[in-house]
Amino acid sequence: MNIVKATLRRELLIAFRSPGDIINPLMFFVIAVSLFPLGVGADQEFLREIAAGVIWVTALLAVMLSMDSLFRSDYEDGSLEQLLLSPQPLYFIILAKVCSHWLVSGLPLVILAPVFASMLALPEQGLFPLVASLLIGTPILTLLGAVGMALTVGLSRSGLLLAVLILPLYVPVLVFGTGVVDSALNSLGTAGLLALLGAMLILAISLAPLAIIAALRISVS
Amino acid sequence: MWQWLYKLTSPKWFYTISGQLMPWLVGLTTFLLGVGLIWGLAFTPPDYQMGENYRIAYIHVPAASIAMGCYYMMAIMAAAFLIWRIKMADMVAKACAPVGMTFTALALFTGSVWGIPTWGTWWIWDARLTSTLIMMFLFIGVMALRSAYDSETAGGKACAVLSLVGVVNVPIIKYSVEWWNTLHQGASSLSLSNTAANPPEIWMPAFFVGFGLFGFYLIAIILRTRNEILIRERKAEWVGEVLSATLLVNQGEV
Amino acid sequence: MGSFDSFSDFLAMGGYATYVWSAYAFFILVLIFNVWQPILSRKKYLKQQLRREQVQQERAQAQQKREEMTNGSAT
Amino acid sequence: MMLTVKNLYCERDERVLFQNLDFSVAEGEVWQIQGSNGSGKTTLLRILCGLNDEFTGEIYWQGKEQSKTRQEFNHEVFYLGHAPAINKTLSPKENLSWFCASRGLRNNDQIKKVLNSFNLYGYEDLPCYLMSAGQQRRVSLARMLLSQAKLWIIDEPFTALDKQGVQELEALLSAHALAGGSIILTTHHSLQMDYSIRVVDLDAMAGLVAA
Repeated sequence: MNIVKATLRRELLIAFRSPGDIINPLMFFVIAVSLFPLGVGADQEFLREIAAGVIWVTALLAVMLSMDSLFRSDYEDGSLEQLLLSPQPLYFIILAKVCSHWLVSGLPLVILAPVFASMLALPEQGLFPLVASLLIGTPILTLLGAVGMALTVGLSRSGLLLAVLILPLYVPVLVFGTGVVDSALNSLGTAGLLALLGAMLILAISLAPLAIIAALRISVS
Repeated sequence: MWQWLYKLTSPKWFYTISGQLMPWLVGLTTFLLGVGLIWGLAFTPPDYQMGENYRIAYIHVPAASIAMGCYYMMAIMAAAFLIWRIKMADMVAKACAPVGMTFTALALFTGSVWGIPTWGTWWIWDARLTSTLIMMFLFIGVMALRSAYDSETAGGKACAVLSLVGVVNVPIIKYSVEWWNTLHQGASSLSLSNTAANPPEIWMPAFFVGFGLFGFYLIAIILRTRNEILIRERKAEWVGEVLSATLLVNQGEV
Repeated sequence: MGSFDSFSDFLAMGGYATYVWSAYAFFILVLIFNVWQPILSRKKYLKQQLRREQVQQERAQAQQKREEMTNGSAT
Repeated sequence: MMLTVKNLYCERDERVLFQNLDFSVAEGEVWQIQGSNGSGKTTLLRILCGLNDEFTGEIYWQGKEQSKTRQEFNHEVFYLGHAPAINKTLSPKENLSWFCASRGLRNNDQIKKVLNSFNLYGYEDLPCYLMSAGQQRRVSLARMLLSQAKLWIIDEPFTALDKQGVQELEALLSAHALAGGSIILTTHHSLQMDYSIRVVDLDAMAGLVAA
């Protein structure tokens, strides 16, 4: 698929030429996670309890805050119109766009997460499950966020609206994502939950692009 | 049946039929709610565990399930609007959001109030309360999105997409919250939904209140939809006639 | 009075009066809100339309008058 | 007939932009949509290319309903709106190569040639934010040639172009029409083309919605 490659190339080029879009969500993640011990105290026992939840919630917020760069500039410079009028299958173009966005905004979070999880005293046996759950979970967050972004990109005051629209939809990912880590810490199996997250990812991959296309058509018209 | 449904997609028909139906619906709803409430409040024996407090369940349980049903209805209307471009469907969907939100608010309030003597606190992250809370957020999201759009059609379509995305999520959210609840709390032995285990004389009134509340829900939706029809179809001739007729009657009071 | 011995017993709700009655009060509030809000907005809308019609009529009358005057001066 | 429009009707904010709009665009024809500001020129162009569906009436593409030949239609029609659709952090070459991919074309060697013909020699790899508005406009217009589309729907193509650019663009439009392509455009500039131009006047179409 030539168009998928071309879209990935274009998006990654744009992302690397404006590195703020990559670094800012990451910095948000790092700083927000560091604030928690300052807020709740540095008691190792307590931090261990909340580590997975803190990492997941901040990762979720970071993904949501990074969404703005996904369609904003394309909407403003008219590229979105050209994209919607493309004779190539839109489904794959959109998927490629979302995928490259995840590569620059979601993947770095997944890679950094174990470092900050150990700073929050998360025991070793929880680290791999945390990374695995983030690896499967953050693409779902990006896909759902992209739907919200597509719905609000045409509106002038859309920042907080996006949060109101999509944070409730993030609930299952958060629940099962932290559930994976909890199960691992309690020496329960994590495969079932990871499979569940995987099923949700497949569902999101198959349906979210359709919703994104419909939403973009509304925003552009 | 199909023809009747088809006719309902015309605003004029909806307006006329709902107008004719309204007195019956109001009568039936009043009857059902009246019987159910009096029966449930005064004539059923107290619960062996919760005492008289369980009587809150008569409104809490139907409110929560109607709110959820309201979301599904909104999503069905959204699909009808997006697929067949039935404008009527969007008007009903628009009416669903605020009504559904008040019903979730009702379920949350009654649940919390019930919780004070039972759990010793007004809020516990009980499975039903939590998923109702998220339900309310979903309704708020739809309403916020609609009000953010200037264009009526674009806003309607955007809300339709959002409610369809939401409706895929609702069962997943519900399931995830229930799973989370059992993981973290252990099933709380006392939950408002446990009333179903009670003998028939206790849940019979719930039947009446449930259907009564459903009737009321329909009334609320219809009232809002009729307003919406008058506003959006104001250029249609028949609306002009309706308006001038109502204006003549009401000239004194408005 | 059904399962209660007296009316005051009924009001007391076996010690749960605050909870039961506040729940039902909120219930009534929700019912009232859902009926009153649409009725109110309907009234507001009708009023608006009435005003609009009046303005239109006035405009039409003024227009007519102007036309009559110009016609009158022409003849 | 390439594009046939039947009984098109569109209203916005209680105002009829146009009604009973009928016209057909055949091979080799240039159509100009005229009208004052806010008369719905842009809206009409967006309806014709399929970005706006708030209308009633029928649009046919080569005899078939437009909505049923979407993919074919998108292949053979090129739309250029007010916005340049140029990402400013990318170079002209990068912008255009994505455009070609999005049209399913693999003519990367052509890009350089087309850029040269638009007087952009030497600017191929410069990020677009370093270029002037006129140069950015040329990059945007270069897509017309790359698209290999039969019908060009272009909205105000002459903005930001200098005198020479205007002449060149006019020559380009004539050449496209002479080669059997068709053009629908709006412009405030009076066209100096040796080519017969058909006109749709939207000001004549407007009307108020009956209260």
